[in-house]
Amino acid sequence: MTTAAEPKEASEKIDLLLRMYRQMVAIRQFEGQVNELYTRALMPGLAHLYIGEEAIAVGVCEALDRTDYVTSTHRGHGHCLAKGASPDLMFAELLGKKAGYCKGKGGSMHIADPATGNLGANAIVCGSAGIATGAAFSAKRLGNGRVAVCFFGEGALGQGVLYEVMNLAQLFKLPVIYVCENNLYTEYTHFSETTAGDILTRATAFGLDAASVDGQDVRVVHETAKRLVDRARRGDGPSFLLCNTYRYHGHHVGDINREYYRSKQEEQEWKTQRDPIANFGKWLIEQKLADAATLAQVQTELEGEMKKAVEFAVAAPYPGVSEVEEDVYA
Amino acid sequence: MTTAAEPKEASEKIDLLLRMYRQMVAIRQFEGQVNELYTRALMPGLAHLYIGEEAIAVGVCEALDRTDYVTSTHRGHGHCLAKGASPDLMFAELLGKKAGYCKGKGGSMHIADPATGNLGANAIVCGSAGIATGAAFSAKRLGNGRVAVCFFGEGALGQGVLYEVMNLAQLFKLPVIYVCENNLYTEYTHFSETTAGDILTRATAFGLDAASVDGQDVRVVHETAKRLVDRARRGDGPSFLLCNTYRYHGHHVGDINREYYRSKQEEQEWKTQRDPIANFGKWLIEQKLADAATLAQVQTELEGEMKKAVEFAVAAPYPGVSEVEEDVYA
Amino acid sequence: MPDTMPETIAPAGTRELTFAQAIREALAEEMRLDSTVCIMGEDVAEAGTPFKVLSGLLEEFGKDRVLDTPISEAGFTGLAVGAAMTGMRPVVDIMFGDFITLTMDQMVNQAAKVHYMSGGKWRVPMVMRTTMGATRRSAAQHSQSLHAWYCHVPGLKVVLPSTPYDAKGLLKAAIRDENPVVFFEDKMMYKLKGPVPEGDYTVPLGVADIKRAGEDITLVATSSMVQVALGAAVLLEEIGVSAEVVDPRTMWPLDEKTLVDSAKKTSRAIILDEGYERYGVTAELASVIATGAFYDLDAPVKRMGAMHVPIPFSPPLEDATVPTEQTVFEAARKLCGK
Amino acid sequence: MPDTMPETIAPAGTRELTFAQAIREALAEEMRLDSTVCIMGEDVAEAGTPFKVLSGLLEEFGKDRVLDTPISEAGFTGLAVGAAMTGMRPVVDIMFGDFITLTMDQMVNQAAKVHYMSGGKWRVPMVMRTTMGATRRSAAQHSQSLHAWYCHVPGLKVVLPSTPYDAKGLLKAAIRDENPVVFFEDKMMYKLKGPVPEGDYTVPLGVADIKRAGEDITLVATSSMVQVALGAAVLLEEIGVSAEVVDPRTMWPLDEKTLVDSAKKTSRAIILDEGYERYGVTAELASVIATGAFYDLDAPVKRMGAMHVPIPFSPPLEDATVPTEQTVFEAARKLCGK
Ligand SMILES: Cc1ncc(C[n+]2csc(CCOP(=O)(O)OP(=O)(O)O)c2C)c(N)n1
Ligand SMILES: Cc1ncc(C[n+]2csc(CCOP(=O)(O)OP(=O)(O)O)c2C)c(N)n1
Ligand SMILES: [Mg+2]
Ligand SMILES: [Mg+2]
Repeated sequence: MTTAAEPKEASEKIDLLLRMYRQMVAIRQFEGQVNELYTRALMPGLAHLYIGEEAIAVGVCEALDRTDYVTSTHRGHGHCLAKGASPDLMFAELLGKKAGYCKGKGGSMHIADPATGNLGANAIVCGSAGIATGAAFSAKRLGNGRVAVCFFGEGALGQGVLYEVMNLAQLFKLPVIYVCENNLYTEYTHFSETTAGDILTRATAFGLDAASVDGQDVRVVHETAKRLVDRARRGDGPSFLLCNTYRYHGHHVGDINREYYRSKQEEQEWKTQRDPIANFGKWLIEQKLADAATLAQVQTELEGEMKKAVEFAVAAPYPGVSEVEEDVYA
Repeated sequence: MTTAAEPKEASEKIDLLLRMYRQMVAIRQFEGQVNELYTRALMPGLAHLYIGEEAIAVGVCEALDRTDYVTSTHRGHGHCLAKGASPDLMFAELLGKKAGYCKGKGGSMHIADPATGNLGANAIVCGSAGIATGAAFSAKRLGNGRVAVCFFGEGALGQGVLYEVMNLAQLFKLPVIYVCENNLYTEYTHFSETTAGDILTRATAFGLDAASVDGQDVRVVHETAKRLVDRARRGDGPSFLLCNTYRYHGHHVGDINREYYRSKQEEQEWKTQRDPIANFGKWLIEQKLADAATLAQVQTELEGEMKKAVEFAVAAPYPGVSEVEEDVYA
Repeated sequence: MPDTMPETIAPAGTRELTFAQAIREALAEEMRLDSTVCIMGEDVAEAGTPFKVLSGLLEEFGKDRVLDTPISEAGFTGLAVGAAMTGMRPVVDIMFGDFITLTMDQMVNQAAKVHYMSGGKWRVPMVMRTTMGATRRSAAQHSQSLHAWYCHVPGLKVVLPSTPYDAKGLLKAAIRDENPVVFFEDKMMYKLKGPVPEGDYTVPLGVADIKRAGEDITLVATSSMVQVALGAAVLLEEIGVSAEVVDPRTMWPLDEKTLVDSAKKTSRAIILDEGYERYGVTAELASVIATGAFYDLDAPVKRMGAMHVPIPFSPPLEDATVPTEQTVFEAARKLCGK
Repeated sequence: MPDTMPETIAPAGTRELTFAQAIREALAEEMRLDSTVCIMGEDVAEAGTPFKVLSGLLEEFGKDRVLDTPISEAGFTGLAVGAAMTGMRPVVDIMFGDFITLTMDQMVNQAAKVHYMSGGKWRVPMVMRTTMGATRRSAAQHSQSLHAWYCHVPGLKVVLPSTPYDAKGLLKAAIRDENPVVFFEDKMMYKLKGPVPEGDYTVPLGVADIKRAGEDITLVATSSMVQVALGAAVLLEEIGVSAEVVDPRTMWPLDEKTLVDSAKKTSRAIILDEGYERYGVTAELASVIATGAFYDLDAPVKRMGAMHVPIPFSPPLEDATVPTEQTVFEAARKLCGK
C-alpha cells in the first residue's frame, strides 16, 4: 500500500461521514415537510414519520451499493431517501400525482424505485420479509453479488412469516440482512407488552448472525451494517441487526395526543439526549471533521431543495382518471 | 405423612408403569390393524401410523387429567388413544361409519372427543397450535385448573404461526405445553434440510421453558412432561418439550418404498435398538415390576380387544346421505 | 324491549348514536351479560383501536377481557378458535379487512370446520370483527373489501351491517351465535349517525331489510353501499323512478326470498357491493335474482362493485373505483329506460 | 410446431401422456429454455411431490433449481414473489389447494399488487401450482377447491386446465407470463390420459375451448368437471339432447364471449365447478351468461358446484357433495323439459 493512499482513504472517510450527516438532515427535513403538507391539508391520507430514526436508514444504506436491494415499511420515507430516491418524485407520490415514483398509485406507503434497488415500501407489517429474502435468492442464483436489506419495525416480530423466511434464508445461505428498528412502540402499544423473550435470540435460534446496536449512533449502525453486508456478499449467509431507536412523532401524522401510551418526559429524553443528528454533528465538530458553519449550511441548502421539491409536487398534475385501469397486468 | 402411604405410593407407581406399557402396546396394535385395514382395502383414503412413537403420547398423556386438553395431528391415533379414546369408535371413524367419533365426517385425521379433552386431530401441519393455546387461555380465564398439550411433528417448526402463539402464550402466561415429536422426517425430507439453527432455542427465544428428551423412553418422557404440566398448572406459563423419535412405517400407509429418502439400515437400528415398548418391557422385567408372562398377557388381551373393535367398525353402517348437510352450523 | 327487533326503524324519539358507538354499546352490553365474552386484537385496549371504536371498554372490563395482542393476526385468531371451543366467546379485532389474508387458515380450515369435522361435538362461538371500504386514501393494502372470500366458506356466517341500529342488533346476535361469525364494518361509516335503542335487542342473522320501499327498480346494497343506494334513490325519485333499496344485512345466511320478491315486484335490479366486482358478492346476489326472478325481469341484473384493479392511492383514481350515488343513478336510469 | 395452439385436439397420431406427465413436460421444457425458471415447494425434489408430478426434474436440473422447502407456505411464496421481482421465474408448489389459506397475504397483498402499486415498475412473473378436487377420501382440510378466492383478486391470473393437452400448453404460457399466475390442478385428474404434442406450444391465457359442440344446452365446466360434463353429454345424447361443453380454461382473464355465444345459441346453460357453489365461480359465470344471453335464455342458468358443507370423510357423504355425470344429466334433462 502506498503512503499516498492514506490521505485518500481518510478523505473518503470524511466524505462518507459528511454524506451521512447530510442524508440524515435530508430525511428529517423531508419528514418535516410531510407533516406540514398534512397539517395544511395538502396531502391525502396519512403518513408515518421517520423523524428520530434517521441514523438507521442512513447508516445501513451507506453500506450498500446502488444495485443492492432494500425493502421498506409504512414508515418508509427514510429508507427510500437513504437509498437514493429524489425528494421531488417522492413528494409527488405522497400527493398522488402522476409525476410520483408510482404515478400516484402507491402513495406514502408504497414508494418503489428499481433505479435505486428499492423493492418497495409495504403497508403490511412484515409484508416485505418474503420479498427481501427472495431478492437475496435471485442475487445468489444469478450470481450478481448483490445483497438485500429488509427493514422492519419491532412490531413485525409478531408475524410468523418472519421466522419462516429467516429459516429459509439460513438454509439457502442467502445474502439478506434483516434490520429491526425497535422504536419501542407498535402503533400505540409498548413493545414489552407484545414481545416475550429475547429479540436477538429469535434470530440466532434460526442460525443467523445477530447484532444489537444503538440505532441513534449512525457510525455504529454503519460499521455494523458494513460488517454484515460484507459477510453476506462473501456468501456467509443472512444476519439480523437490531437497532434500538425512537420515533419522535406519533404513529402517524394524526397521532397527536400520545400521553395515554407514552410520557412526554420519555419523548423529551430521547429528543434532547439521544438525537442522532445533533449528537453526530457535535461529534463531527469535536473531531474537527466539520465546523458549525458547514453543518448549518447543509441545513440551509437542504431547506431550499426540499421547498423546491414540495413546490414541484404541489404544482404537478394528478393522473388522468383513465389511468386507473393501467398497470394492473404487465 | 404416614408410613402406610409409602406402599400405596409404590403400588400406584407400578400401576402407572404397567398402564403406560399397556397403552403403548394398545397403540401399536391399533396401528397394526389400521395398516391391515388399508392393505385389505377396507379403509377409505390413507392413514399416518404412529408406530415407533408410542412413548411420547403415552408418557405425556399419563401426566394429564382426563379434563385436560390435547390437540393432535395427522399422525394422531396415538394421542387419541393415550388420552382415553375407545378403539372401536376410532376404527368406526376411520372407516367413515356413523358410529365413529365424528359420525364418519372426520376420518383418521380429525378424531375429536370432548369426553377425553381431545380438541381434535388436525390435517393442517401446525393447524392446532392456535387451538391448544386458546384452550389454555380459557383454562386460565375460567380458572378451571386445566392445562393444554399441543402435539406436533417437527415439520410444524416451519409454520410461522407456531412462533406467534408461543409468543402469545408466554405473554399471557398460559398453561400450555408444546410437544414437538421430531421423528426426523416431514413427508419425505430429512429435518436437517428444513430446519436451520437449534430447535430448543426457537422456544427459549420466546421465553418458554424448554426441554429435550429421548422420545423412546416413556419414563423420561413422562417425568419431564409431569414437571412441565405441574409448572403450567401452578401458573408458571408455557413450555416446550422436544421428543426425539422415529416413525417405523412410511409417512402414510401407502409409503412403502422409502429408500430414496432414508436407509433400511437406519430403520433397522431404531426398530431393534431403540424400540420404546421392547426396551420398557425389558426394564420392567429387570426391575421385577412385571414378568414376561404378564407382559405377554397384555399383548394377548389387547389383540382380542382390537379384533373385536375392528369387527364392530367393519359391521357398523355408514351415515345416511341426508346427514351430509347436518352439523355445518351449530 | 323485545329480544329480537328486525324492523329498520327504531321507535320515534330514540336517541342517536354513531355506528362506532353502536358497536361499542353492543360489545359492552354483551360483556356485561356474559363474562366469557372477551376482546382481543392489536391496540384494542388503551387505544381502543385506531378508529376508537372500543374506547372505554378497557376501563370498564379490565385487561383480562380487553387484550392487546402482538401483530399476530393468525396467532390470536387461532387462539380465539381454541378459546371459543372451550368456554369463552372471544371477539377478535382485525384492524383492516386487508389483513384477513393472514387469518384464512385459522378461520377457514379451523373455525369453519371444527363443528362439522367433529360430527357436531365441538362448537366455535367466536366473532371476528374487521373492516372494509375504500376512499380513505389508504392505498391498495388498506382499502379492500374481501368479505366475498368468507361468504364462500361453509361453516362461517358473514354479517355486513349498514346502519347503527343494525350494527348493534346484529353484533349482539353474532356474539350469541354458536358459530364463527365474521362481522365487516365499513371504516367510512363509523361516524354515521342513526337511532339506536338503549338496552337489549338483537337483529337476527338471515333476515334482509327493506331500507326504502319502491316500485320501479330494486337496488340490493350491502354495507356502505346502502347509503349510496339511498342517495341514488333520491336522485331517481326526481326523475320519476321509484327505487326499492334492499339490504341483505347478512351474506350468509342469505335471505334470498326478500331479494327475489323485491326484484319480482320491480322487474329490474342492480347489485351494489364494495368488494371487487368479479367473482364476488355481486355475482352471487345477481345470480340468485336472475334465477329466482327469471320470468319477471325486464332487463339483466346489473352488477356494480369495485373495479377490477388494486385500489390506487391517488384520490381521482381511487374515487373512480367504487360505485357512487351518481354512477348508480345513471345505471338505474339507463336500466329503466329513462 | 406453432408457438400458440388454441385448438382442442392435437394432430392425429399424437402420443398420449397423463395429465401429470404433461405438467412435468411443460416444466422441463421451460426450465431447459430459461435458466431463471426454478421450482420450490415441499417434497418437490427427491420425492417429486407426493403425487409424483415432478419426478425426474431434480435429476435433470439439480438442487439449485428444484428446491425442497420447509413446511412454510407463506414464507416460500413470499420468497418467490421477491425472486420474481428480481430476475427469476419461480414456480411454487402448494401441495394441497387447501393450504393456499396460508399464502393469501403473499399472493393477494403482495404478488397481485406489486405491479400496480409501483406504477408498473416492478413485475412478478411467478406461477403458483396447486391442487383442487374432492372424492379422494381426504376429508375437509385436503379436498377443497378454493380457486374462486384468487379469481376475485385483480392482478392475478387463474388457470384451471382440464386435459393433458391444455395442461402443458397453459402451464408454459403461465410460466412465460409477466404476471403472477395461479394454476390449479385437480388431483383426481393426474392419471387422465390424452394426446400431447412433443415440443413447444402454448395455449394462450384467456381463450375458452369448446370441448364438445352441441345445440340444445350449454354445459360450462371447469377442470375435472369437464370430464363430468362430457360424460353427461353422452347420457344426454341418448335421450336426444345435444349438449355443448365449454371450458373457460382460464378463469381470469375470462373469455366471456365464447361462454355467452354458446348460451345464446343453445338458450340453456348449466355451470359446473368443483368449488363451493355459493359466492364462487358458478355465480360469476352464471351471472355473466344471465346478463350476456339475457334475451336468448329459455330458462334460468343452473349452477352446480360443491355443496355448502365442509367436505366430509365418509365416502357416501363425500360423493354427495360434488356434481356427477348423473346429477348433471338429470339437471340438464329437467332444464330441457325432457
Ligand atoms: C399485518 C398487519 N397488521 C396490522 C397492521 C396495522 N399496523 C400498521 S403499522 C402497525 C404498527 C407497526 O409497528 P412496528 O412494526 O413497530 O413499526 P413502527 O410503526 O414502530 O415503525 C400496525 C399494527 C398492518 N399494517 N399490517
Ligand atoms: C400447512 C400444511 N402444509 C403441508 C401439509 C402436507 N403434509 C402433511 S403431513 C406433512 C409432513 C409433516 O411432518 P411432521 O410435522 O414432521 O409430522 P410427521 O408426519 O413426521 O409426524 C406435510 C408436509 C399439510 N398437511 N399442511
Ligand atoms: Mg415500532
Ligand atoms: Mg416429522
